[in-house]
Amino acid sequence: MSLNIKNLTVYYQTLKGDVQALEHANLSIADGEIMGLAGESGCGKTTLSNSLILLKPPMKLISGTVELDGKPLPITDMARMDEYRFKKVSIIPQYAMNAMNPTRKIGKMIEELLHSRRVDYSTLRTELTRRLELVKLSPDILDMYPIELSGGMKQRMVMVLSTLLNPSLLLADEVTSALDVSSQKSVSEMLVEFRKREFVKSVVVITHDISILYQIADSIMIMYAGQLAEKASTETIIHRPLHPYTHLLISSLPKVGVRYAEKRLEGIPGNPPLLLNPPIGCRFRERCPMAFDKCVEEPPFEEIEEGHFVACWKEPKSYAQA
Amino acid sequence: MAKYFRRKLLIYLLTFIIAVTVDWCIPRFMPGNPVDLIISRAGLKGSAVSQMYTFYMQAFGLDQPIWKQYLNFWIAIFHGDLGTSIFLFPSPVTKVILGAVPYDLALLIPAILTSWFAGNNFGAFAARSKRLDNTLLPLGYILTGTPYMWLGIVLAWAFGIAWRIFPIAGGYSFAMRPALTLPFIWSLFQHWFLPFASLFIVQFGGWAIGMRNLIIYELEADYSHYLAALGAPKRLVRKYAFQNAMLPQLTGLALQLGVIVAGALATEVVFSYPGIGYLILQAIHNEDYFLLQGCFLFVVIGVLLANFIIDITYVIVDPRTRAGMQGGAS
Amino acid sequence: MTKGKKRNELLYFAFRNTKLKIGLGVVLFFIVLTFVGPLIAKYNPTDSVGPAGAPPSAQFWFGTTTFGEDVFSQFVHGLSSTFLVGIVGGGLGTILGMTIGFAAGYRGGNLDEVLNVLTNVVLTIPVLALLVVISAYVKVRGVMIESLFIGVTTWPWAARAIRAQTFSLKTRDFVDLARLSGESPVKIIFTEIAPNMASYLFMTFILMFGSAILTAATLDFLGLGPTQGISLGTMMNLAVLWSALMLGMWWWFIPPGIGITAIVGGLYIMNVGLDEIFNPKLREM
Amino acid sequence: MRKSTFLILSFLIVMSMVLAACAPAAVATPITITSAPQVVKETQVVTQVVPATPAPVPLTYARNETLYTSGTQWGPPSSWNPFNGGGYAMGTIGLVYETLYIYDPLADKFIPWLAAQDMKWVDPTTLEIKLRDGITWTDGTPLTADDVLFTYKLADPNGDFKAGLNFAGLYNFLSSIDKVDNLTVDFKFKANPAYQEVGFYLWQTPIVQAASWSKLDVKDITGGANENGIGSGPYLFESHDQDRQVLVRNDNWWGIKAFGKTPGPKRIVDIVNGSNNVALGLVLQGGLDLSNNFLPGVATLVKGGYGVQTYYPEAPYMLSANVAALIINEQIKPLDDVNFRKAMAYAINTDDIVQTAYTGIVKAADPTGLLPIWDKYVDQDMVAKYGWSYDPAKAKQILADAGYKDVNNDKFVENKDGSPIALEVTCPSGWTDWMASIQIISKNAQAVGINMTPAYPDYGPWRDAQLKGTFQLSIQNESQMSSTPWSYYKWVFQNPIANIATAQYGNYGRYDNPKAFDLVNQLNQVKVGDDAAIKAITSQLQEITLTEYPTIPLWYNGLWSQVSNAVWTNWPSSADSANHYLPASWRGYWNMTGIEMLLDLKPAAAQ
Repeated sequence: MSLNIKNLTVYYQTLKGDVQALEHANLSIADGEIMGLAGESGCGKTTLSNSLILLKPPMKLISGTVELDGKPLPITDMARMDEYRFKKVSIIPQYAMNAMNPTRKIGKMIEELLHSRRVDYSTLRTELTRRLELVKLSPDILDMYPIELSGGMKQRMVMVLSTLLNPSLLLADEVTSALDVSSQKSVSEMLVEFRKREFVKSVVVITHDISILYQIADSIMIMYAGQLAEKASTETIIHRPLHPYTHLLISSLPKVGVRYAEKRLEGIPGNPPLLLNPPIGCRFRERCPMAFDKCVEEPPFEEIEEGHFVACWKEPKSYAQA
Repeated sequence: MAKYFRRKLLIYLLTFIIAVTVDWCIPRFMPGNPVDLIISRAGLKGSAVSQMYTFYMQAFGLDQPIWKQYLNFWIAIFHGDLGTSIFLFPSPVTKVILGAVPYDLALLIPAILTSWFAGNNFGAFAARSKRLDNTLLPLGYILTGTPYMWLGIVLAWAFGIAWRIFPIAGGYSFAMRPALTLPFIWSLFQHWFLPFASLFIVQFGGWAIGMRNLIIYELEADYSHYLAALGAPKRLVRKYAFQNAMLPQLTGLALQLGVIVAGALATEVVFSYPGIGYLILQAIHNEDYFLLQGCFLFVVIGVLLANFIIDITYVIVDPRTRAGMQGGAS
Repeated sequence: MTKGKKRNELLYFAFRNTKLKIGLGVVLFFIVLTFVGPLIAKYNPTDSVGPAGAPPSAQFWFGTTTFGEDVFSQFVHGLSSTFLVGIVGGGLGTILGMTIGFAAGYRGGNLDEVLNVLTNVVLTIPVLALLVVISAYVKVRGVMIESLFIGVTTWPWAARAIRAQTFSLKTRDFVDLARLSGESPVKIIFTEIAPNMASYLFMTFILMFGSAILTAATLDFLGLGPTQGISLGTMMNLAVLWSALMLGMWWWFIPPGIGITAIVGGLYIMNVGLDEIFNPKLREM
Repeated sequence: MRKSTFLILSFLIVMSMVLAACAPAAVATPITITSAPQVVKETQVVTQVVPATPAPVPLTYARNETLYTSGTQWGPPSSWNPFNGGGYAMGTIGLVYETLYIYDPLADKFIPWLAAQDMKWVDPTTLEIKLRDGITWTDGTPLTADDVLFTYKLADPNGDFKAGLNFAGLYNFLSSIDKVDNLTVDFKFKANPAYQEVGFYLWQTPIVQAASWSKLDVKDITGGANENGIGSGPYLFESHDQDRQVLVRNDNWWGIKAFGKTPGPKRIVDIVNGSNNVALGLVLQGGLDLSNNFLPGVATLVKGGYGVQTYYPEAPYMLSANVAALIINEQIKPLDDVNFRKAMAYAINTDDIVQTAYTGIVKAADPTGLLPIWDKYVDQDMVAKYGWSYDPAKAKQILADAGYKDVNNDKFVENKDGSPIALEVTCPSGWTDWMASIQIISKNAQAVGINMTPAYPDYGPWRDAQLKGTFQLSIQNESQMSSTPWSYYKWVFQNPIANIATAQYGNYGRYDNPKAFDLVNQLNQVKVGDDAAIKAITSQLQEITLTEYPTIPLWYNGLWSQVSNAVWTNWPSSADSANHYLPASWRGYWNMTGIEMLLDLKPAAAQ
């Protein structure tokens, strides 16, 4: 197992109280697995990804442990965690367009970054060039400023940079959302290529665009309001979802492969609960057509069949057939 | 980049033209005739009055049609001729000003640069933690709110009168002749220090606050988060944030120049420092519109030049302007 | 989140922001003093009512001037012209800056080009030098005239800032919507754009307010302030002309300077507090 | 990065310091050259006595050889032309250029200076001036009758130069100036010359060197800077900068032999005034020996152990230099009414002005307006009969009797025709003592029912209103101490009144009284020293001023002077044992005994 998350609960501390952004997450990702992480805005996707790499105030770890490659990841210890960042865990942030220092030449920035991580830039230089060519970037851009690059180029540059030290885990947060359709495709294909070439071991692709996941992800995990709802192989999630929310989410897609714009689920009345003071039990309860008494208790995220995890009290099969 | 400079030059040119025009109006639309004032100051009597009146009207070209006077003014400016001072009759205005300018430069350049650098570094330092931010920065706010001349007088009183550490008037010791000797330079320094300090202190506060605010924004910028996520040490993140925050501070410097010059003028008055500020005040009190005109023009040219230098510096340090993407924004 | 909730949240943070509390506290204190001061000050500020140059005492709280005038009375009366300059000068500067900033930012194109050049030109001319020249023309100056001068020479800074904000706001959906529904540009600016940068405009005003006070103080100090009436700046000017500090009459010279420093410093601190309230990113600091 | 920034910064700072260092040095270079001939000449003289190497100009002046003065220059020294009356550098007349006589106002005495003897009228229209023998210009050439002749002819409206200088008025009654011999000049006048005015010019006109000045163009004579001028006096221009001017003693000065006295200070450094506040600071620091600034806290300084001395050890501390009067525009209602002016005179509490606005360092003026030096001309009977003093009740009575009543119950009286009165009394903005004074005046006036408010325009408009006659009420003090009360009455009754040209002083209110004008002319024709005649005429003039109130004299502005005994002693003072000179470095005052003060200055014993 590459990544093993146990009972991870992370809150945001605000002056009004804790925002319960991630509750009791249990999750494993296998070596070489590309896992898609999907859900509405504010469902905790980014919180999950951030807690794995940059857990800092106002985020606060309430409980849980994370293991990477069999060793515990000191996610709360900013200083010790630095050793793992970039080298073991890396991220392609949501804001990749602005992720590079605007006033530094890209190559210079990489050099300074590597130097600060005590990595020798000169030995990596050839590999960097090779990878740039792989993503169809000329090595000349190392002498350019970020502003001279197009959006897609910046995205690919950040991809190369983030994976330069061959991390075990790559968190790719909305890597495609800012791009046009053709760039989206090539960027997502590159992710697969990176895994193939073992630049990265496993990848978490965070998106609200399930169609992308359908193309590249081995498995998909659906989150709702800070709770894990369902995880299964891509095929299973798309065709045989078990959780009512997954079901509604998938069925609301106009058509697989067509871009899914960020919007609230229209088919389900109501809004996701405010996480400042969320309802106890299943957080989807109030909007769930199948909800019943038991849902006031929090459903466990259980493996129903091999590789298929669901957090729902309802008899899975009956729902699937319903 | 060419577009950027074209725009800049256009603005400078326009500013200069407008400033010169305003300047030209100064003696011409003031109540009273400047030539009357010269004659009255020279203490002339009787028939000599009308004689001299005609003479000076011609000398200043005030007997010509307005449009021609305006044209002549432009020609004169390019010959460095700003007329004759009334209050310091018969000194040419240019000569009077050139005598004062070195003192202004000696005061302004170090005060602007040191306060800018020190203030920025201090602001960046204070932005490090909430505790520093809450303990050190209020000082900055108090300093920026302090009127220059008030601080100057307090300093003059404390260091000049009460403790007698520094002299309070003049450009160098009244017992000295200028020479490139150590005691003389020391004397220059002693006389320069308090005016410099009062300018420095007030500006220091302003830059510190500006930097503090900017650096907090920069530390929250995406690139800072990305660097942190990649495990870059705080030092590197801060360095980048600081360097990037310097850019708006550079623009800020250009914007502040006028205010700083104003502060310097007031400070010079307080310390009887023989710069242009003192001349301007005397020119006003003595109705010396030609001198006022000259001082104003000099200040405008100085500020324009400084702005231009800042613009060039900006292009050098900020790749975005060089990349030609920011053309009109500044 | 609805607007009401947002407002509550702002208030919530406002009540917890020490900087805002301190800054506002200081400024309010002086505002109250401006109104209450003349009631508790026992003397006419320009009347000779006591011994010359008396130190602070129970009778003369801030002592007296060389002419036996009550410094406290002068101080509280001076405050009102100081605030007047701030409100009128800073207000006028903000309004001019808004007008030009909105017009340039919203209309764009040639109008923007022209206004931008104008802004930069006025920005480059040293304001104080200009003010000094203008002031020298006017025979008898009052606080209003002074404020007016300050207002019409200090707007460019605000105009630039507001233009940039308008630029970024005008491409937003809600502005597009308003435009599509055929509303007039003026209406769009005042109903759609301005409210969305209200906090920004307010902070701009506060900064202009503070700088107007400082500018006025400098002018007053140089003897180019109001030829009638009293302000904190003219108090300083008189105290210097009569060598108050040199002769040990610190009570005459120190209070007006502290007053200005406290008001302007208070305004600036308040502004940083407001910034933190309106800008969630900064709240964490 | 940080390091290089620091380096650049330090470089820039050092550069700008050097820049500042170079600039004054550059200014000073020509000055070094100008004083060079002097140094050479000095050695020529000195070598005869002691074989010594030429003394280079020291870089630092020894404190015990240097006199620091202040109070004259308000801007960088710019003119060394003695004919630039309002703007020549400190000491140009008196220390560098000299006059035929100097005048001692305290003793009312003309002291022969370049002239060898007292004024000698060989007949009623011929004045003969004999020069001292052995006077040389600083270039070594002798000062002769030719120079005197040349100087006075400069102003001749029919002469070669027609330079309209101060003393051009002389030609109203001068018929010719003749050289009798190398040291004697005869001034020949038409009938009934104005003796008073002639006397006035004799101690005010600087004698310049014919050889060098005759080469000048007329515009350079009146308006040239004359930077390296050749004088005859006890001091030479040495150097100047933005904030100072340095004079060095002329060790070949004729007076050293003639008077047996050498001026004490080797150098005089005159410091340009920044402000009175800075001047006071310098006094407190011990950096000024003679401050002719108006320093408000004089009592504190004199009594507070600062080692500061004034002419009088007690109030009013200062000698009186000029009279500050309320000038009145007689062309407008109700100021054209003598009774209204009279009421104002009684309404004003001059003592309050003296005590409050001046903290007692000035004296209230005599109702005649004649300065204390002219006390002997004051007709005490006249003053007893017509003189006024602060009496608000009487002021009200006068107004009521004259028909000024409060018609509309606004507590202020209206004009006789019922129209409201709103008067404005002005002084320049920033002239704080006067500002305080006119506040008091307005309050006094309001207290008796005259609606008067103070206003403080800038100097220019304020002055303009006087020249154009558009002001209402104002304070003026132009009429200075001089050798003749004629100068005061000339100021009060300036005639013609229709057009007061820029360069003419006085009667801004356009007070029209042919009798007074005639008396002023008669006064001018009285012989210098004929006190009885002066008294007879001024008595009539006093009657006019005391009954007609063309101006209302209020107080005497002081001859501000603060001296320090730390380095130099034997300053003039009112003490019986001391010298009674005018302790002033102002323009026009060195030749009123200021120079004698310098001759008697002694280094402090401790030095």
